[in-house]
Amino acid sequence: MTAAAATPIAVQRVAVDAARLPNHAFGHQSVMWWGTVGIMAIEGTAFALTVFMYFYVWTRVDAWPPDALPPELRWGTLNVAILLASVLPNYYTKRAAERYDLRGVRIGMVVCLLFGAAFIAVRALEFTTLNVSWDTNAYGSAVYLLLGLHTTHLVTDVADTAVLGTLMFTGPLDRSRFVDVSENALYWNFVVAAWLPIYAVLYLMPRWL
Amino acid sequence: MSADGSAGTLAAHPGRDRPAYSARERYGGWVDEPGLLGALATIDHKRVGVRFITTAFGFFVLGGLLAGLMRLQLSRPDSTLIGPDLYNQLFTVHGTTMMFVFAVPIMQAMGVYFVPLMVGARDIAFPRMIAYAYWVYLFGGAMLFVALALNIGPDAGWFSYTPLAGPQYGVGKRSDFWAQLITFTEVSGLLVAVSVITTIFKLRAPGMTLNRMPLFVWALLITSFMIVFALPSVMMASTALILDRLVGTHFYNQAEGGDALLWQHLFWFFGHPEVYFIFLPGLGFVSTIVGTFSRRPVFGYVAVVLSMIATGFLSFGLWVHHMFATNVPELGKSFFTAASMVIAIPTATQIFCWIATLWTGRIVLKTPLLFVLGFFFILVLGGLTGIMLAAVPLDLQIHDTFFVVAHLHYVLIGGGVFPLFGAFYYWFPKVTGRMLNETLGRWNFWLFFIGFNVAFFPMHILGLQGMPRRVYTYAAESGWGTLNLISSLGAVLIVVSVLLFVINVVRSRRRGTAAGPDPWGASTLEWATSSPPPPGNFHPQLAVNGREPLWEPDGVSGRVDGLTNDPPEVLVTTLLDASPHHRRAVPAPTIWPLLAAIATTVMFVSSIFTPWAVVWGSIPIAIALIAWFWPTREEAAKHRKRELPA
Amino acid sequence: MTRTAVAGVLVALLLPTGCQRESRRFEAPAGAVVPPPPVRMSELQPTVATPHQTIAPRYEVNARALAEGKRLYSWYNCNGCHANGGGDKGPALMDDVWVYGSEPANIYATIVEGRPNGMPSFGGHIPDEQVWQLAAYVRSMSGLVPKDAAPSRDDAIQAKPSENRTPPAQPVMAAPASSSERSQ
Amino acid sequence: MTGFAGRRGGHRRRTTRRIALTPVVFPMAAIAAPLQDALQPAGPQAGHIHALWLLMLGVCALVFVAVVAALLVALRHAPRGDVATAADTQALTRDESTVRRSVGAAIAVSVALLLLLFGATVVTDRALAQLPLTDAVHIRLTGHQWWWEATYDDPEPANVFATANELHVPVGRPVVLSLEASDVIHSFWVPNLHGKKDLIPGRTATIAFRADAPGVYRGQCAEFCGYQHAKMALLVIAESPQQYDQWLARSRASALPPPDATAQRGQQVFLRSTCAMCHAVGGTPANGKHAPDLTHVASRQTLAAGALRNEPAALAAWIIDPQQIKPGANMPAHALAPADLLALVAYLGTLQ
Repeated sequence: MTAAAATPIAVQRVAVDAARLPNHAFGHQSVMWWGTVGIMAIEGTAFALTVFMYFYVWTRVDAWPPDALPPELRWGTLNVAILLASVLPNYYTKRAAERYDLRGVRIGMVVCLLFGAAFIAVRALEFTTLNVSWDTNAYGSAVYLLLGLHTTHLVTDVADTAVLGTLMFTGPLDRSRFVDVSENALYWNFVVAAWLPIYAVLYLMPRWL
Repeated sequence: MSADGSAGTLAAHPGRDRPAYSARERYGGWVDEPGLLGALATIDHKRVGVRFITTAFGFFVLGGLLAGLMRLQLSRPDSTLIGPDLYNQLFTVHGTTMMFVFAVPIMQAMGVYFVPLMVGARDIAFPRMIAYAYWVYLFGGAMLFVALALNIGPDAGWFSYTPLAGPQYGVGKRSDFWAQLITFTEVSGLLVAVSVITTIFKLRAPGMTLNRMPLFVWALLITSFMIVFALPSVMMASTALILDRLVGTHFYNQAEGGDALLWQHLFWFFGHPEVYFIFLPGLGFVSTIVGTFSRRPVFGYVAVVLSMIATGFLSFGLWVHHMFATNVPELGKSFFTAASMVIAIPTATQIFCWIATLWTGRIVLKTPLLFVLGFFFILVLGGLTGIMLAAVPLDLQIHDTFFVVAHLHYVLIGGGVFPLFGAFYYWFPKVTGRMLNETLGRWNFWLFFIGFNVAFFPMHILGLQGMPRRVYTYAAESGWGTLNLISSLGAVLIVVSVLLFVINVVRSRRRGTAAGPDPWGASTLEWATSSPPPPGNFHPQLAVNGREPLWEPDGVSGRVDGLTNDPPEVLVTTLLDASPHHRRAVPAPTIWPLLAAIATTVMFVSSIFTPWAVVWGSIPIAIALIAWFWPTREEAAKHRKRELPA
Repeated sequence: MTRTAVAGVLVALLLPTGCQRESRRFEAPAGAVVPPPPVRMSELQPTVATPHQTIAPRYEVNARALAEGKRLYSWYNCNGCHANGGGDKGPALMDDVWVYGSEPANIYATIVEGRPNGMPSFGGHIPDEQVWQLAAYVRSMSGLVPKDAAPSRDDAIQAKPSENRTPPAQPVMAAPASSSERSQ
Repeated sequence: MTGFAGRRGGHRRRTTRRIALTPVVFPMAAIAAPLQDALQPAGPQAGHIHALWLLMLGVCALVFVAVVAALLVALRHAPRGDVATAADTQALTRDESTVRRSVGAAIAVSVALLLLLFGATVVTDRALAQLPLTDAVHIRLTGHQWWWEATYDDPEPANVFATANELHVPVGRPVVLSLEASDVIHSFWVPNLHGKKDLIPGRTATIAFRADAPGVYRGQCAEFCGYQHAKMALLVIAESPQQYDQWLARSRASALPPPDATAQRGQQVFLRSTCAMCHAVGGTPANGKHAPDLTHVASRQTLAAGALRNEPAALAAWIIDPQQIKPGANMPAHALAPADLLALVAYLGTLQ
């Protein structure tokens, strides 16, 4: 009654009884999903622009890569393998979350975390086999920017997984936390999806162009 | 009702001598703790929104004062009042402030306050993120002016072209501060955009289908999408710039495969849409005010919406018209000319629709409408000079002259600031519960309108007479003295007018006549709650059944029951037809967004001096974010209590 | 309220560095007002009294002075003999070896008086102000000036990491090396 | 350039304070102020653009008046209401076909006018591209902070020469400038002759124009380039082919030896002080490349890229402390003894 007074126009008819509705939802119905997708759109644009910068530099020089050998394939390619493999535990975790299967989520997140750690380790090696430095020339700068940008996302998402994973073990928990797990899995898919074109640009373009 | 109004006031302005429990009882978890801590921890989109707007307006005044100094210097030839070093900092900080720290943020801030109310939501999506965005923005803007005070004010222009802003010619740390300011405003702007989009898509009142959304909400939706896709461009550009300056990368070094034009492409790919971040919300204000003050729905709702969408898309296709004087291929030029001219059509369409609305309506000539009428006069003129600038040959003559200075102020002040002032007069009663003084309002308008035209119209002629932009002085025999003097006098009028506005706000906040929930007899949902709105906005939330809910006979179809205030819950609806889908508990107020913002600021500012700050600076940020995210036991318990049985 | 607080803190943080690093001194140095002696008409170079040390720091911490020094280094063709600091006909300037002293005043004297084995005397050819700027820049080449004031990379072919990325090299005194040793 | 009177006075005062220069009275020059005005075209390129401008101005003025008129009529026509007036919600359903038709018509007219303007733009673009370039004068123009270096190309290497801040061009002959920048981005703009073209480091741009009327046309850097962006002007002097050829001949020759004792001392001062570190004078050991070539400095109308009129007091003031006149400029202040300064000024005065 007092509450009703806060909306000056008095409304008797009840249009919606929200009490019957659930207090969270998965997928594009959830607000978290839109937040995650928004961030993905922003970062996807950033990746696209960095790739644009890379090719802009390409149009400015005659030889490609300019006074440098193409990056060595092994670590980067290994990372493609690791990332593609990581999609499976990631998918499993997402499904587990949507089943509210806490045990499954715990196992899944630990596995994902291991994959993330492996990827970061290999990424560190990648930086040592680029055959160019950021201050060699504009090509080197673009390579480092592109790889650095992706590494940043990698690290943030692994950290995010770690925190969320810990919460899954320690609590306090309620079901809406499983939505966070499923969004975290979605974001990891984005990191994977972003890596494939970036790998093509960094490792294959210097050999094809 | 008045009791609730005052309860709202209490929540919106803590420290008033009223017992807090009354509000707590009514609004439960929506209410902030009293006192300073509560004020710093608040995530109420209305309190944050008011702060956002006030701060941005403060920067508007500061930026305006810098402009005043510039007009003082230029008011007579061969003036030695201000030297080139200071003058370059003045116009750079003026431009940077107005574009990055005033215009775009204040439009987003209006969205933060009004979008949830206009879509009938009880809260904004991601309220903690909004609080964080505000603090980051505040610290970033403050940093710019602290830098100016310390003679580290950026001095390479708001567009910061390389190589002038680059490592070799941008001596000292000035351009680094510029680049980091961009990063600050980026973070803030992008987070607000995501939050506004989500609010509009998922938190609309039941029954508010997409084609029933108020036009202002459409404007903010489109603007937010443009921000999401345009801001990253300047983010990458400024990152590359600071890397060039700090660690010796070569993005803009033509001798090592980089290119000065790369900067221009990246900057204007963002820079041109940015004009429309400022302009589209302005159009939203105009649609809102025209509708209310001609007592009828705006003519051609669909046409107006489609025009705004078209503007949004086209605005990404004309950045090169800022670069006609560089060697761009001929074909490209005519394409960008065409695009730059075509974008006039959607705007023209809206203007015709508004004139039609006024023509067929019953006009209420109050101050908000006055500012909109001023908008018509100024914006149309600015738009037409815009078409002139779109023509490559003509642009080659007037590009980078005072003609452009005139044009951009006609477009941005006409298209952005006049509607904004109209919106201030229109929504002030909603925010404070009191009306702004009408007489002062009319003085405010006429002084601004006359002062503006006196200040900026002569600049068209100056440009054609050959006066380039960004000159700190000019010789007497150039013959530019008289028009410059006139222009400076006009600037004085503008200053007086803005001063009147400030006085009006200060007086009316305390002594203005009480407004009541709906002083203008308007149609949108924000007028369905008390002025100022209570914490949680709507008790109960309403379901709508039409485009003009408060005008149409059965515009409000009923109320929403079953949402608790403790934990505070919002109703999440579906994307297209806004049918109820689930409840969502919004997080409790917390100090962590502020602490995270402080950590962010420390990192950004330190990274100007050492690249390693990016590494060690991110540790406190991570800690703050974890603390922000980590749920408390009571929260989790409350949520569990509200779960449906599996 | 919060803004002023933050502003206060930042001011406190930056005040020491800000002004000195950023100031641009355009006005003529004090010397110009007092009419100096007529221009010498012979190449003989009287020893100049080394000016007292206190002037030097003013240039060391000032970004524009260092940038000007960098510009003059090539305009006055110092790189003709010293290359980009690696040394060629003249000794290297980016290493830690100092034959005639690493203090600004020493460098000042070297430029103005000239040195045996080919360093010409620029006294009278380069105004005092600019000699100090050059001296400050020469020190920045071996990382002896504050990083936040030292020049960044040029918009040119990359020859060596820029001065603001050069680690400080502790000066050591050394006897003049013969040009043959140097050119290795 | 009569406007310089006051400023010249200023220099005289400063110089008398600085050095015991006995005040000299200079004859007021009878030259008219040089033109710098897009609305007074002096060649085909500026002419085409001016024509486009007139069309645009006409059409846009028309549109502006129409819209504002429509608005005013609407305000007069519509009845007044107040906030209590019941809103006309029928408008949501009512068929407002008349209004829709008139709005549609207005949009159609706007589209038509835009097409007209676009057409005119394309035509003008064509016209600009079709300037005949037979026996064009080729000049390399390099932008520096904050002055213009002009090199007159010639198949005969001996005939190539450099000058600064002043272009001489023959009336009626096309001129092709190839534009480069040595430091930051500048923009070449002489409104009476043509629109802008940017000078961008690492790129070469060209611009072609023709002066059809003799006269002095002033141009100014139009892309912000730092401290002295405001004082980076150049003069384009369009003269009859005969005068132009004479000027060419004079400019190709190197400087004459100093005629008298003062000038000789002045030359010594020039060579032994800082001047020779950056400036060149043809026929002397001075061959600095970082500052304007002074071989024929005395024949130019202005000093310091149009900042000063070229006359002894101004020159003296400039030499002693350029930072008073162009703060931030790259020329350092010179502490010269009065006698040396007078001699130097006298010597430079002989470099016709």
